[in-house]
This record gives sequence, structure tokens and C-alpha cells, in this order.
Amino acid sequence: MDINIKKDDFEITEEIEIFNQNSSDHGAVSIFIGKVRPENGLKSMEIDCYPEMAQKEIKNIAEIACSKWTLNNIRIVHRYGSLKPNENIVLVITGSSHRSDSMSANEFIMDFLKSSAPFWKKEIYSDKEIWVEQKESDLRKLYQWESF
Amino acid sequence: MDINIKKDDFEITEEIEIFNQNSSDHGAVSIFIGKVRPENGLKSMEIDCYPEMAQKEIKNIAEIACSKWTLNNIRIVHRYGSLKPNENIVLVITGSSHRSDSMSANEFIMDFLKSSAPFWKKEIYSDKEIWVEQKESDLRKLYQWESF
Amino acid sequence: MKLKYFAWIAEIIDKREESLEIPSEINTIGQLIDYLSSIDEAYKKAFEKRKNIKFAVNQVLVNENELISKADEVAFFPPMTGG
Amino acid sequence: MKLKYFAWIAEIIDKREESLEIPSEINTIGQLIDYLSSIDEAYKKAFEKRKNIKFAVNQVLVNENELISKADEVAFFPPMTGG
Repeated sequence: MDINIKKDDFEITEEIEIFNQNSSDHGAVSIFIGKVRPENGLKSMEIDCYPEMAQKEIKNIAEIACSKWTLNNIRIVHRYGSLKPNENIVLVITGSSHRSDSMSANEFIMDFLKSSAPFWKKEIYSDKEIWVEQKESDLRKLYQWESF
Repeated sequence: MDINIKKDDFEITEEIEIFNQNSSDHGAVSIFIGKVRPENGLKSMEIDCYPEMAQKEIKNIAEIACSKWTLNNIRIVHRYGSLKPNENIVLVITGSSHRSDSMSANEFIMDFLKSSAPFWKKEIYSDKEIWVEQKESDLRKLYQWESF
Repeated sequence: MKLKYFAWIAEIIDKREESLEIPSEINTIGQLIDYLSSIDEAYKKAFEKRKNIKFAVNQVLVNENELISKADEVAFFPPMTGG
Repeated sequence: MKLKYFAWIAEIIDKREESLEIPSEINTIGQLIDYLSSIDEAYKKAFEKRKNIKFAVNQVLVNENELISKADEVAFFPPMTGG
């Protein structure tokens, strides 16, 4: 299990390589990559972060994922700082012997990162700055896992 | 949309690069990689295939995915022939503006490939050869999408 | 008619494909299976557990009642196990 | 007590963190918010919509009734929007 909270960009290919080095014996690997969506007029996305808490919380959720599903390895990278449209924000890699485990764990971790990991997004336009608000739909997705 | 049915191995990094070249404006990319699981004593996995039908059927299911979810791009690679343990079998990349679309479409396509695309797996052990049987659980996953 | 076989069906019949003249009274997949089973033990054995066999006409999955004609490509295979 | 602020709360208070001497009768997060709001308009404004504020003590999410002490790191932030 490997969790990286950092400002610098990540190379997906490199991340997959490291992931594979640490765990070669899985039949199923699920990867999710979240990027800054190039909304009309968006100049950049500033992501505020509480790194010490993020590290703790994400480790915690990765452990919960490991208890819910049979996973061979998890790798999570989440960036903060000022990001341009199309830049990478987040990467989640989950490996398992079975596709449904790797897929469900991946979705679970992403749902958690969206609404429960201490990151805050601000959209910077040329004429305004908007703090992104938490979405009801994201919260609902998160709650669904509790009855799982 | 790009569908590749072939014997040669694929490089995940290369595939992601091609995928990104053909579709740069998505916020969410989901990737699934299926490999030959290194079962105890497994020497190789032989995958029989009806390539012309596979091409048609997979194109069809990719189009259904595009009608169910908002997707910017889909890339599917499925190998056949004789594969060693840990070799890549299948790759599905789905890109969308929203993570739930890319994730659901990816899972949908994989569920389809498991039970409805014309591939047949045979496990080769030193003392026996076993044609893999279709799993009830895989079929059930596929049927769940019909009521979706 | 062009016939194709896959997986263990191809192993039992010991062919992956062949072209066969089919009597003109054979109009459906079901009739074709009965006919093939009647002319050779290998087909009979391959098609024994008919519930376990799927068919495609011109690369499209169909059921036993599907009408077929000389120009078609008919394929026989077990339930799929890809992915 | 070490205090941390994030996102628009940090913007309104115009600080990302600070160390403050807190009166000994302040025992919970809720009391701390009331106290801070009473000493400065910026805190008052930041904590106005209290429903929209979350808190962590020593990097663990807690509710308003959580007990706090001098050695703690207390953080204030809006609902998270990561991923």
C-alpha cells in the first residue's frame, strides 16, 4: 500500500511500473485517473490540502478497502497546489485476483477521496475564483458504501 | 472508439498514450487490465477466438456503452493465442468528464467481454488441459445491466 | 455452407472450419445440428450437450430456430469465457 | 493551541495557521469557535455558517462536542472536495 500526497505531477506509466514491481501476482488491475476538466474559461485549479491529515485518512480508507475486498496492492497519488486544465489530479491503482474486487475497491476509494479526504478545490477564471462545493451526489455515493 | 483483437502483447503505457492522443478533453479515465492469473502449476493459457465476430460484438457493446453513459473515448484490446502466466489478456480504457460514467462503462464492457465476447480460455497444466467454464456469477453480472 | 468450430467443439470435430454442401431441406440451425450429428460420430459427440452450445450466423449470435442459407457462415462454440 | 485553517476559511481569517493561548474554560470545539468569534470579526465571519464547517483534532475528523486541550492541533475547513 503506497500513498503519495504531493505537488509535483506524476507519470502514469511510471506509477504503474512501481505498482507492478511491488505486486506482480494479480490477475486484475484497475486504474482511475482524475484530471482537471478543461471547463470553458478555466485558467487553473488550486487545490488546498491538509497533507498530514490526508495521509492518515487515505491510509485509513485504503485499509478499510483491504478489509472489504481481497486486494494485492493499492497505490494512491493525490496532488495539490496550482494545476492547469488537463493536468493530473489523482491516481488510484488497485490490484486483485478478481476484477470485481479491484473495480469496487477503486470506486470506493475514489468516492472517499471526493468527499472525505482533506482537499479543497478552487476554480480560477480570469474574472472570478470559485471554491468548488461538495456535491450531494458525491456524498450519496459515499453513504451507499456504508450499507455495503 | 478503437477495438483491437490481436495475438501480440500490448504495452499499457503506449495504449494510454494513443488513447490520450485521440481524446484529450476528459476529466476521468478508467483503465482495466486483465492478466493471466498465475495459478499453481499453470503453464499457459490458450485463448481461442472468433476474431471477425469479436470485432463486431465488441464494437456493438462499445456503442451501447456510449448510449448509456457520456463517454469521450473507448479503447479495447483483447489478445488471443497462447499466453504465459502474468501476461496481459485484456485492456479497457474509458474516458469521460465524470468518474462514475468512465467507471460504470468500464465495468459494463468488462462484464460483457467475460461472458458474451467470442473468446474461450483453456488452462494448460503439465498433466492436464482444462477449458474454462462460464461462471454463473459472471452471467449474473451481465444480466444486472439489462435492468439498468 | 461455411461452418466454423471453436474451443472444445473444434477439438472434438478436429476441424476449425470447413465448407459443406447441406441438403436443401435443412433450413434452421437446429436442423443443421441434427443433420451433422446424423452423418458423423464426431459431430454427434460435439453436439451431444446441445444446451452447452451457442451458434452464430454471419458473426451474429442466434438461437436454434434461426433460418440459414447456403451463403451463410455458421459458427458453433461453447459459452464464452473471455476477458 | 495550534490552529489550522483551510480553503475559504483560511482566506477569510487571512491565516493558514497560528498558535493561540486559549482560556482554560474552553473545553470543546464548539466553545473554541464561540470564543474565537467573540475576539475578532474575521473569525466571526469565517465561522458564521457553522453548518458548513468541519473540524479535525490532531488530524482526525470530530464533531463540535469533541474535548480539546492545549497540546492539540485543531483544524477548521469546509466540506471536502478532493479527487
